[in-house]
Amino acid sequence: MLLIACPYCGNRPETEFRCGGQAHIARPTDPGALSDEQWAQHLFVRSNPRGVHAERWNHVHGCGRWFNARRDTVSDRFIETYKMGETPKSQDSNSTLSTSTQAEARA
Amino acid sequence: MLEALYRTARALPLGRAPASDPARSGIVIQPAGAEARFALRVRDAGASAAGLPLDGPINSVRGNDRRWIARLGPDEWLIGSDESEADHLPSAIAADLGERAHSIVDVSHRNVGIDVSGPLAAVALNAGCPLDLGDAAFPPGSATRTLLGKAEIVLIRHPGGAPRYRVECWRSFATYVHALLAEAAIGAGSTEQAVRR
Amino acid sequence: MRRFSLSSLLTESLKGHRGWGRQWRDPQPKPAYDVVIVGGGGHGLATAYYLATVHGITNVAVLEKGWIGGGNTGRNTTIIRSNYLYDESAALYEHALKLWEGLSQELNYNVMFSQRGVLMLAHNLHDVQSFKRHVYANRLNGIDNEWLTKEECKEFCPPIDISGSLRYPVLGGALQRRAGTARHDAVAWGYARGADARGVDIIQNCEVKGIRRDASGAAIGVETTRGYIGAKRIGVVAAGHTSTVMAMADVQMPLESYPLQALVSEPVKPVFPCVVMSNAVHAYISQSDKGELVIGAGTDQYTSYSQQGGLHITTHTLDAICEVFPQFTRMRMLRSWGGIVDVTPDRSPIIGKTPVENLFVNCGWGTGGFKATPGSGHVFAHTLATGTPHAINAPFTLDRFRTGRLIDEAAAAAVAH
Amino acid sequence: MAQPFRLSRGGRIDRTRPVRFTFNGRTVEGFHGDSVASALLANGIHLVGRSFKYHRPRGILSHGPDEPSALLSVDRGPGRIDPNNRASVVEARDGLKTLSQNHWPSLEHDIGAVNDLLSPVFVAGFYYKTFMWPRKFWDKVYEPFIRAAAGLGKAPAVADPDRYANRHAHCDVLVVGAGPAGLSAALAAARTGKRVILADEGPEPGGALLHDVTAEIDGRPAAEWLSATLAELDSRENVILLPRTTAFGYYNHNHVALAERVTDHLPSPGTAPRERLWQVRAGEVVLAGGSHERPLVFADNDRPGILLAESVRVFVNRYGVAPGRRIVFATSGASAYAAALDAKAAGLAVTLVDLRTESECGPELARLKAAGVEVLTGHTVIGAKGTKRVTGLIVAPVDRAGRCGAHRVLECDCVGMSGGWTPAVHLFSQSRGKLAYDERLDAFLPGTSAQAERSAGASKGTYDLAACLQEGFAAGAAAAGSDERKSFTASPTLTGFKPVRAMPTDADPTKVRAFVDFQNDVTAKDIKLAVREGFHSIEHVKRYTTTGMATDQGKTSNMNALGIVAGQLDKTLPGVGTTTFRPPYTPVTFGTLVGPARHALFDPIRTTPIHEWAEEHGALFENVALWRRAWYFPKSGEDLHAAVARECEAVRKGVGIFDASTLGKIEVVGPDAAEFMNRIYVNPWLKLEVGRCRYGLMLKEDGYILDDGVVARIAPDCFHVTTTTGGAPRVLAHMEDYLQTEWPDLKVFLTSTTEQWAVIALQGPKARAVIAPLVDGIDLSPEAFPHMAMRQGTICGVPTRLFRVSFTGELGFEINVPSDHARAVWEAIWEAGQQHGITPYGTETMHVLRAEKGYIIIGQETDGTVTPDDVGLAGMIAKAKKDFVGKRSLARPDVVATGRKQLVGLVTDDPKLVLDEGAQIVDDPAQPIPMRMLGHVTSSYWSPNCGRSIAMALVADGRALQGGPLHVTTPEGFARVTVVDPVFFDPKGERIHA
Repeated sequence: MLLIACPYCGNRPETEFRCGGQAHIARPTDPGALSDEQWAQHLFVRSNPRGVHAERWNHVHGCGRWFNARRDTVSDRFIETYKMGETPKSQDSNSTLSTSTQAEARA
Repeated sequence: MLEALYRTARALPLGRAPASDPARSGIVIQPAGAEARFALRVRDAGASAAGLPLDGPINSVRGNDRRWIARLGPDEWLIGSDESEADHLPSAIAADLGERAHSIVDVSHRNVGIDVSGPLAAVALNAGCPLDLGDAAFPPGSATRTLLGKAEIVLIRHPGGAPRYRVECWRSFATYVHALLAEAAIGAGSTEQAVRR
Repeated sequence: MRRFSLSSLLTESLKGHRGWGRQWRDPQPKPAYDVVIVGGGGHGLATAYYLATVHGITNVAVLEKGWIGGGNTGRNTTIIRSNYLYDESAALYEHALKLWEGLSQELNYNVMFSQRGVLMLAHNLHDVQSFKRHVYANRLNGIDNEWLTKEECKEFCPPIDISGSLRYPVLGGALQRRAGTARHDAVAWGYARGADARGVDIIQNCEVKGIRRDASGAAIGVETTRGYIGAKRIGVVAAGHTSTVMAMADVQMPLESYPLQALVSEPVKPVFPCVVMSNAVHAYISQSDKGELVIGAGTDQYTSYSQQGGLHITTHTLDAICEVFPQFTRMRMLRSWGGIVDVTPDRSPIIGKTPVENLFVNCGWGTGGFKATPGSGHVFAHTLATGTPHAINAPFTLDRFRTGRLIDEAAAAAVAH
Repeated sequence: MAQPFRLSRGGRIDRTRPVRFTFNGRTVEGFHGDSVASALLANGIHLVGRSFKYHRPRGILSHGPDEPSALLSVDRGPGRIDPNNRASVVEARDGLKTLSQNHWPSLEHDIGAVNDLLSPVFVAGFYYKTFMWPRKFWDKVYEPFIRAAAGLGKAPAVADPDRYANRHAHCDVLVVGAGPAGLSAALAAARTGKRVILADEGPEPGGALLHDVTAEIDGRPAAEWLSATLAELDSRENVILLPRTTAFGYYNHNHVALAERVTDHLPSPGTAPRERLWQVRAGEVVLAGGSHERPLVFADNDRPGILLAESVRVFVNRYGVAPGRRIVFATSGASAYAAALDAKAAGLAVTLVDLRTESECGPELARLKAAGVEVLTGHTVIGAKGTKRVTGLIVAPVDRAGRCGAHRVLECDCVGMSGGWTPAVHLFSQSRGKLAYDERLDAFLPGTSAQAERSAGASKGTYDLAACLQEGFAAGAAAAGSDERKSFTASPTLTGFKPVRAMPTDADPTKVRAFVDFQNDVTAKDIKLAVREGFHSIEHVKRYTTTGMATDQGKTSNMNALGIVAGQLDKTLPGVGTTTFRPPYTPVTFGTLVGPARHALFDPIRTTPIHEWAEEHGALFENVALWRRAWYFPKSGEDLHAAVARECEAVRKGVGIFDASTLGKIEVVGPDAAEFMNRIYVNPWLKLEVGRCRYGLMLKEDGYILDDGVVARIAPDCFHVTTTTGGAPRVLAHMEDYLQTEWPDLKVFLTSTTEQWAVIALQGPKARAVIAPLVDGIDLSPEAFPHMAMRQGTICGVPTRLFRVSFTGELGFEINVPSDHARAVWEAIWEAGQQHGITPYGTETMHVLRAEKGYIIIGQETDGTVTPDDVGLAGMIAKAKKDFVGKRSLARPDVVATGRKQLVGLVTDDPKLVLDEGAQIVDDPAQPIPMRMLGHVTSSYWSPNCGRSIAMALVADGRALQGGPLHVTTPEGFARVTVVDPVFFDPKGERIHA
């Protein structure tokens, strides 16, 4: 069970949250203007990276807020969580492979 | 006759069960009586409304047993009060909030309260609640939405030294939550025996 | 290939089993192959096997970054069935099931395919309707699947509690008698041995790091930890790692990779005669030949490449198992593990061409890939050999997400009133 | 004589408290503090089980959780029988019944032992090579035979009367293992005032200190240090000390799972839970789980009476039991000398055989010789004598090249063997830490950490007592954020060993059966065979031979197996790889993991305020999501069919009352509420008047129907939204997601009011007459209160939102009242309705009535792949809206293509035939299989009001097939049907406006 730092409530157990998949996929302002290909891209195609992943979480059994997180999908370590509309502080590129361990991060 | 019924005879799902200590371990579980509750939502709330503070930190509760306000999120509060306040409180809040967009919804009948107290109350709650209920992480005056087993609850720790908690859940989950707490009390009692050998 | 048989086994037993050779070679990669298959799991190895046996294409390499069968092939709960609702899925899984029925003999390797039956329990009226829909559809597709009353369920699988005192009482079930389980590792090894004997190079500890393309954009080979390997055609069969491999050819996939956990109990004497699946409480269970109860459930909620999930998934799975089988609370969990499953938006696989010339993909099997292994390999071999899909995998295109022709078995079983 | 092998003194057992239990029916006497294993040994019982595959006689190998062989069924009373308990960890207590396993007819005489004779055939992986002919025999003959032979004990057959508990806990420092390193760590951490949990799997904390009777710490006996340390920990409020508690799983983000055995050791469990799962979220973890001793691999090393050397020491020192009178220790390292010294001191005859040459030995050699023990250095073990009990050990001198000299048989009744030590890195590995091979210690040690943890003591390869204490203290302090260090003095520990994979032998290697995995009967020969066959990865070897896959998960066997593979391949150990350790460390009961989540606590049973009334009036219930809803109300003698027919007619002819409280409700409030509704639903909302209702339909972004429900506009900025019962949480989440993440600019707030409002549906021509006397403040006349209107007033003095809506096609009201008043209002209506023949009805009748009108049910007519047009609701889509959720997907090529399945009605040729829901539809039943299926029946009922069966179906291009014949599957074959409009009753819809 992950420990997730809700930007509003602090560290909370994963069971209080619902994961909403890849973050920063804005709904097109005019879906009707998109080709089928572009619409399918928006709806279905996901980066699914092995490494740092920006994803959405909802603290559904807590404050109810949606927020974004950057997590390493290899170590499952969270690098950062941030409120909707904010930009992340961490600057690793999305393709970066694993990061420092929790133990190193603590040091 | 019918008017009288409205005022006095709320049929609470747990009845008006007396306090119980199922494991005789000092954990007292008591369904709360009929209360009024409101879900308040407002952005940029300001300092207070109808005398209720809106500037407390998220996950804190202010007030007393007769009138409390728990901030559950950045723009969300759960307000509890004596039933006698039920009629005028929403309008008083609305008046104070003025033009600010907000929502006050009566959820008095949606929510059911269960009070849990006693030295091992936190141990019993931790049978189903995954939060750190230690004094540092969840001091008196804390309040949050969380889980108890497979039910969502709002957990409030009343101000004051003695461990007193209020568990609020939705009406149809009350039987489950109450039963889980009773089961947990049995388990919690034996914990301390085991620890103390 | 040294043939396996009782007589060869007895002969060897007199000689201390010194005569058995390697079941597959450990070759150095050649500079180029007709077909390179990325991923040495069951599906990839089966693909190679059928390329060799059906299409006569033996200049084939299977590249595996670890050890063959070490991914989802060796981590699943080995359930095999074909009682799917939609024609497209039913055809695919039935094709596989028919191949399973002769697989041990075909491969000369006992994969222990055990047709002990898969019973899906109905716990509410919606389940009943949904299962009957399956039963009727299967009948018209020539696939065995029958509706059992709860009493018949109990007779078929005595450990089931049909007393009605359960939180979700058993109302009946759908039984596919030809369904069952197999020995997962043996499937990988059997295909590897069969493919190897026909000239396929199975290259372990060889990780693909890049896909080389020519000026036209067509794929022409792979960069690996053991050097560059040219290929006329490349088939990516990398399960949870498909997105990563396809990204090397700049193809983004409609896939997400999730941890999927499973567990076994300590071995006990035969107590559980079949496979039982329960969607309402969400768990499935069978007993292996060794005597372990094999138990699985759903994925964790977040994508991960860690092959590790949360304890709460395990506890919820066991909650469900012990609700239907309350006598098992004193059994013990012996081992748990996780796989990485690649899931498409409609939870059906993608088998076929990609936007990149000469690059083909077979992925998106989600939580149900093991059962399809022979069929998947068979139709993918056809696709790689001919450049066009087999009739059975033709509907499972990447393009369906654009056109909206989804094949969504799970949505068809959606619960709501 | 009772307990003939009990030593006259020593041990931590309480000789004043005898206990009696049975083993295979025979009474065994021991003392309080005994394990079942020690009590059996005290009585000279060594043969306690049969092995998995060859049914070889097996005894007790170990004193701890790594025991692979001595597995017993334990019977604690009715329903409390469970298999595969390690005799070494079950505490002896009065009344216990223990049974050996995996034999027939008896432990002494086991027919299955014939397998041992066939062992030349039954080698690793033999089953992959045979049992293939004839094909049919696999299911019918071979597999049943294999299954019957496999397995160990018998699964419990009846439900378990014990309860299980769960506890989430948080601490700053979790210490795993209460041996010297763990105790020292806990002490250091506790003194900082941080919250500490110290868990140990044994009944008594202390680890090796419990049997290292000669050790001294800081100048006093180790036992004194132990009791002082425990006293200090016990006195601290900030410390939770958990004996009998195994840390079995190390999950993400320092989530560590512990299994506490609470009552199994007690004579009577009372009401307390049997076991408790501790889910600990720790700031830091100190792993001090010790190490496991390796057996030596030589011929017949599995004979009863052959134990691990340290286990012999434990039985002698901690339990006061002699595992034999004449003990031969066989070793390649120093620690067995300590065991030999203690056995000698206990008055037992001792010989020691060491593979190492004299020059390879340390000070232990001189010490043992000085004690008068014969030591044979430079000797190998060729094999063991005896079958059900070891009677002698065959040894021989061996030179550097591995050549063996003359054999000598050392007669004995017990062997203590030691092939060195393996640190218990299981939890470290589970935490995803990277292991590093240490050649000097011949072990994988914790390398790079992945989580906030550190190891100390033997689990890190530190075997010296003083070093363990120091390392533990430093680890505990550091974990608590302190840099305090402490130095200890202690008697030096005898450490160091020479790694040996299989003992050198001059025997024919094809005949030697030297066991590596004792439980799964995997021999060195099997491992070599696997390597010859090309299984070179250790994972392949494990899977092919099953080594390390038994209930001990390879604790005693893994390093030996790895070493043999490395030797065969001429690789280093890390070159072959090590396996990744997975939870659990030792087996954990399902009950522990389930905790209290059984029966009513498995999933909440949600009921409405009317539930008890329905129960009192004979309702039967169905499960819908977590809810339990009244299904139908049979009168005496009625079945479902009769009851529903009666209920259906009652509604159409008079009035019916139905509990619709489970419908989801959401209060949508804010100045932008109408705009929000416009974006979420396919319908238009801006112009809906206050006090009016509209049936709304919402899609997922993929264009498929998500949910539906009636929505009332309460105020310009307030909507009362209803959803389906099962869809309520989903719809609220869907709305919140869009509101927060896509349209944060909209000023809208959502509040679930599902349970604030109970809903009493009153349906039928007499509905108005029933409520008229009860309602105040609302003009109920059709003109003032038309269909699809909502009014607020009171009913029975209770405030209500009164909806004039209908899911039956009749005049109807849905009376929303605050839940705590619902039953009173319901009963008042019930009373008032008596004169009108009011009839309660359940969900089944609700389904029939709406089907008569062709109304869809989400999840029945729709299934997640259905668009509004598919169910004939395209007309609801607001044409003027540029966008709403799901709109774009409705324009995809395959969504607008012909051939999609469309909602139609079906009537059977035989009006009495009720089709199966889920039945498939074809145009030509004579076509060959596989048939082309056109669709399926979504709803099907006997309609008493139509006097015939009716059905709804989704059929490819079905609307164009109106009037045409189709064929529908039945259990026996096919039934002919005609396609009709799906409105079967009152097609003009006049009744609803009454």
